Amino acid sequence: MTVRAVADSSVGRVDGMKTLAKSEFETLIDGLIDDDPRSVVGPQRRSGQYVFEELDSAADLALEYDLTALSPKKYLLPQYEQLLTYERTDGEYEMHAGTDTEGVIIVGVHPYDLAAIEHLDKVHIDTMGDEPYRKRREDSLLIGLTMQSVAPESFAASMGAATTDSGYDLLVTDIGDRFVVDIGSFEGNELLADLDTHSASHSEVQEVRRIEDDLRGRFERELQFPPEELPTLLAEHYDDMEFWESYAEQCLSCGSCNMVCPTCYCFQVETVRDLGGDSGYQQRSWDGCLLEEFASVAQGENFREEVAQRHRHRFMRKGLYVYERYGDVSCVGCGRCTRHCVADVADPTDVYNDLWEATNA
Amino acid sequence: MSETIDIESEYVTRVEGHGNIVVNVADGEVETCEWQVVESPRFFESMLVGRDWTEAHHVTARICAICSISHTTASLKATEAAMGVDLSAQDERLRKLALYAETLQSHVLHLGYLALPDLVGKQSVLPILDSHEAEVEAVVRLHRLGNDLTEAIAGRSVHAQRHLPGGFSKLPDEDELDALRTRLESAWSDVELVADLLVELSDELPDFERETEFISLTHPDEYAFYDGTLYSSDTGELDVEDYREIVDEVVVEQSTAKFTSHARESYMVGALARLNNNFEQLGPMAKAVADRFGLEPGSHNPYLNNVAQLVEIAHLIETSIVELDTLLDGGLDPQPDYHTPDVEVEAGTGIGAVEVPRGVLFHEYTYDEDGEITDANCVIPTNQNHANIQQDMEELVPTILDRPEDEIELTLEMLVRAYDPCISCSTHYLDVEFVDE
Amino acid sequence: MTERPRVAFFDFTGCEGDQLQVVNLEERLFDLVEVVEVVSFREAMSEHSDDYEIAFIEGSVVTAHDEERLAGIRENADVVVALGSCAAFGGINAIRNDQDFETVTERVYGDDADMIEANPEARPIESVVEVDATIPGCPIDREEFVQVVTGLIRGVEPTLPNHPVCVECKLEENECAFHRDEICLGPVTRGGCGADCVGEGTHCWGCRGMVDTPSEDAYTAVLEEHGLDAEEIVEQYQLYWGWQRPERATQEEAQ
Amino acid sequence: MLETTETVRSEYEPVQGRIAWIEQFTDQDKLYVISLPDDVELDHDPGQFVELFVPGVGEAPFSISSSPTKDGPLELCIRAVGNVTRALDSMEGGDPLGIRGPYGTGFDPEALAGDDLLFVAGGIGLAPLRSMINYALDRSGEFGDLTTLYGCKEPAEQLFPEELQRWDDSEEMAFYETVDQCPEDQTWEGREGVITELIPEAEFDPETTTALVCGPPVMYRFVIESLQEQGLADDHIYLSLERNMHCGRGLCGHCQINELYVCVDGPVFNYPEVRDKSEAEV
Ligand SMILES: Cc1cc2nc3c(=O)[nH]c(=O)nc-3n(C[C@H](O)[C@H](O)[C@H](O)COP(=O)(O)OP(=O)(O)OC[C@H]3O[C@@H](n4cnc5c(N)ncnc54)[C@H](O)[C@@H]3O)c2cc1C
Ligand code: SF4
Ligand code: SF4
Ligand code: SF4
Repeated sequence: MTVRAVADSSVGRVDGMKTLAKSEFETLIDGLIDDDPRSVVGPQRRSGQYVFEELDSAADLALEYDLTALSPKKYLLPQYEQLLTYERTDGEYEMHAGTDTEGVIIVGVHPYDLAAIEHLDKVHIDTMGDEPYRKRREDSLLIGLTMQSVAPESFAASMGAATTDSGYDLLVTDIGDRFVVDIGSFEGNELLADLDTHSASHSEVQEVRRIEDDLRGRFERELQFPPEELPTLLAEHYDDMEFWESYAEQCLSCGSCNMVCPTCYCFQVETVRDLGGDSGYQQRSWDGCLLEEFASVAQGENFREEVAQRHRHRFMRKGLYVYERYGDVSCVGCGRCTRHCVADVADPTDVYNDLWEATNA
Repeated sequence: MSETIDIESEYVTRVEGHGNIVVNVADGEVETCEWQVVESPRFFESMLVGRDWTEAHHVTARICAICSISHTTASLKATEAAMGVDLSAQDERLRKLALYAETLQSHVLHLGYLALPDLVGKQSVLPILDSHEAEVEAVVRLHRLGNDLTEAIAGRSVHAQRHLPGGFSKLPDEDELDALRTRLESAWSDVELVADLLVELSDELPDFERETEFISLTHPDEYAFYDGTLYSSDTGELDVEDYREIVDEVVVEQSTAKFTSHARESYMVGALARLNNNFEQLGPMAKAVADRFGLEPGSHNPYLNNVAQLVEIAHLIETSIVELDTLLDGGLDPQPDYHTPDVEVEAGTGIGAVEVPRGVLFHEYTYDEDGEITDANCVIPTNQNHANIQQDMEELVPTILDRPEDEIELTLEMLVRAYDPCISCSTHYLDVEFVDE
Repeated sequence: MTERPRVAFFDFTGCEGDQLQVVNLEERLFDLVEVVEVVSFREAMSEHSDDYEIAFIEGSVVTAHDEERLAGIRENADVVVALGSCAAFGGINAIRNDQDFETVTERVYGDDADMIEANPEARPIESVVEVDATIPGCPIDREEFVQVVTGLIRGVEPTLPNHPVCVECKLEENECAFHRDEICLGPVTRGGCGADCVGEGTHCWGCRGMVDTPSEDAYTAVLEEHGLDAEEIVEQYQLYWGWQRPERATQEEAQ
Repeated sequence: MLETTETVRSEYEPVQGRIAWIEQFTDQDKLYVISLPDDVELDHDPGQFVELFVPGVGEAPFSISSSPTKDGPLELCIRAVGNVTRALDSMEGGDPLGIRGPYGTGFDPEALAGDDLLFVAGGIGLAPLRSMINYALDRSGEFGDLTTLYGCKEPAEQLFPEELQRWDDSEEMAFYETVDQCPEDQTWEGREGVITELIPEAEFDPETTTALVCGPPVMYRFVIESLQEQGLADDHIYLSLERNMHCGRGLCGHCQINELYVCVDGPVFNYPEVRDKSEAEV
């Protein structure tokens, strides 16, 4: 039942593409809102920013968005989640894993967020096995969207995540008066069954390609070197504490960069007790390696006491540590950390380019 | 009958500290009879000096939690008056509703949690649960209703978050308001339950009268809470601008809270004062409740303040429903999230006068051209009632000397509590001590 | 801790909003008294006993009399919990700590200022007695209170969250105050409130006190970047931290 | 992995175990003997750990102190330092709690087969090593010479006193013990001084010996230096490390040392794996 996209020739990129009228797309989404038991969410405007939120109607979709506050990760690995409930009756404990694992239909996911989810899948399903994540993910549908606007903080093109050909059930590209839809999975194909679609013409496919090519040139920020060089570059600078301290001096240790990152998945677990005393639950919630106590143990030892160590850890984790474990550089270049860092020291392109210059100057 | 009585009650008061009842009777003669307020001063008026116009309401909310919305409201009105800021009709309505909701909460708390146990002869609301479960549940429901309505508008019931000079940072959710309207409608049966019980217990209220002056706001169009001119039952309408002369604050030996006086040695503010001054403007349900107790304008028994609160509870529910209807009719005018109302900062002085649960409250600030406070004055209803409590005690004590000591003690405590001088003073922890000489 | 510990509430100088938050548990207040035995709680009852295990203390210490009373409570209680920001670190009361005390009393009491007995500074209870646990907040969060109470019953020492408000603010997807050209104390304020004030459309005022190790220099730089001058920056810090911040500075110097 | 005969449980769902009995060693340290349901098998390697859940309080990782060579209930030696551990401290025989695991990479008896083993245990660090020590004693034929060095702060902090006595008496293993110092109100006939002082004294052949080390964070650097001075090659040193853990399963991130997750790649590491990582603090 896994709906993650696979490079399957039967739904291959070119001949799998369909076009449909924008109104047909709205019909699809409204139909899902009305009929599907799962909730349907998508990017919407909320005051000065965009957020993924439950949709009342397809008309509320803000497909022109550049970057949402949080990524759709929050539907697969929620900010707060009951991991385990317990209840005591007559001296015996009933302990049950959380059951709130229903999937979600996520509409309008940009390629960099799709890439982030692919990475999370690799960790949580393929490698370590996280049941709650797996259940939600397998029960979810991802309707991707080719970016229409580019956030000034974003550098997804540098990370190879401005466009994608995997990780979605459907991927929608606005070519003016119509959408071209690429089908990424069997479930995605099913969605289109009752709609009025046509096979995309050669010129329509060309138009999608042109939009994608054009998109890659629209990023204001970039990495000055290919991301494959990152792991080596970072490894070389592990002990360059002067460098890390220069950034850490301005860092608030606030953890915002961790919280907004679509590929961060660290968490903490704490007990929430009912007032009655005999029942409660273990709650898991997002945690961040920039926070002071992240690596401290009971008798006071803190293995990353200095801000500089924590700052280094974040960048190393994105560009080196995760790569060593999973073969992925785990930054997709969305730019959220840059946007949300009040002190303006979280921008990966700043840090990585500085390191690059230090090495190659 | 005891020839010698020495009552020294030490207890904590709110707003500005501790209060004691001291009664000393030797050979049947009253030697001392004092309502002492020996407080831990908070110095809010000084704390405000130098603070920014955007913070005054945040700081003054912390004068008292039970009426924090009230302080916030008076504070904002003072700032708005000083800077000439107008409030939209919608925002004014929301301000009123939040104030009504808090007053509802406060009255229910006072009546249900604090006064009721006296009348039932219990120490707290908990044991009453056994004998009067339905009534206590009604009290809790009404209390929660007040809090939920405040929360819906202010963000939080203790120390509002959305109130700002010139408006609100965020609008309430219309569905939530609608649901609250329904709950207000169905609150009548709860009010009835409480009223039935209070009628049944009304004989327990001491029968004591002393003529005094009642001061409150009054408004031509409505039973005044949010706005109005000052009115004295002795001298008629007064100008809010002259509030300093009216409240004529003095520091007295026995008290670190200021005492006030106007036409006579003391005056009373609060639910009973409002009811006496503005009775005709009460809603029909409220009047019906008043009728059940025979409460009419010109009631001079301070113990009836509790009954006046119940009448106001009924009025607040009625009037909140009307305000909600007006608000919801056609929907709220939208405003952006994280709204910061336009305020042009200018130097000036402004007064905010508001009727709050315990009576009329004044905040007055002077701002410099940077919008920083250079001078602040807050006159709190509890302080205005201190002198009246003192006068009541002086007249009451000689008439009850023939009673057992614990009864004198209870009667005096109940008097203090009747005024609801901020929750802490009116609770039961009034350790009245009798020492035989 | 016994099965159903005896609990007392006390108030010092403050607005009593924290005790009110306990009353505002509404129906759950009746659940609370099932799990603890409340022996003293002025806001709701007249019984009082000096025999208790847990003392919840609200408000700051402002007079010599406060100090004495507090010491007495400490002697009676096994566990002393500072309830709310005034008790925990001085809170709003400490705004005046940097004002000249004579001026302070004169402003409020005029010619009669000398009749007033009070300390020149408002202080938290930890400046007088040892404190076992702290529930900060102005007012406290009801749920946090429930967790502390149920924890104490289970022998759990309440741990104060030590992450800044920004963490929860991000989780709630609020729009950052700094993006709206407002000033926010969130980056150096102790979280645990759900960034509620930002969620309600304003910014963090600092009511839960500072995190253990605030990055003060970095934060001051941020404020300067947003156009505040030195005096305005101090004023931001003074709203709730009039006692806490100088105290922290002294402690740091001592180290 | 803890498997019941029922259907597969979520990894985060513990099974209910019960404290069979408790043995108190010091003011702070106790041995908890925990029985699991009949249909549950804990199939562990020495050096692995479990996540122990005290309902209403929380969960924490603890090394399995009993040897897999020994059937019967599971043994954990736990020091009361925080909430979970203090809650345990106030529990009694018969009390229920939750267990999941075993987790992590422990010592690999097969890889160690034939080696002389030198155990270096500081304080509560004896808890994880004890599993391997007893394994080696029970299967002494599989290994070469066995030596155990144990140090604690003061006599009153000694763990497993009876067992230590047996080791001391044992022909099969050399045993050396020290206390940092002996306060005046205690008696101690043995030696005083830090554990590193035992290393030059112990007789072992650096060529054929593998050292297994566990103790407080400050201990590692000194012990390693001392072992190196005795000529032990880096890859002949194994360390069991402690870190903050919230899941025990390579996800929560708290235990990370660079790319390593202590909970899955460790807690037992061959020294070269962590040698160049400054945050490993070894
Ligand atoms: C692999 C491993 C094996 C261990 N084996 C033993 C053992 O055999 N005997 C023993 O006494 N101790 C052992 N410990 C240490 C033990 O886990 C801690 O003492 C325990 O977590 C403290 O929890 P607490 O709730 O009592 O402390 P608190 O101070 O109340 O809580 C500490 C906080 O840090 C978190 N935390 C998570 N992991 C740790 C950690 N490792 N150390 C400290 N805090 C942590 C807790 O979740 C909690 O939030 C081991 C640790 C690890 C990692
Ligand atoms: S880098 Fe920025 S967002 Fe991250 S912790 Fe530091 S100040 Fe906060
Ligand atoms: S590190 Fe920053 S840019 Fe990279 S994926 Fe995370 S939030 Fe986006
Ligand atoms: S609004 Fe305040 S608390 Fe929220 S992220 Fe911004 S600085 Fe932090």
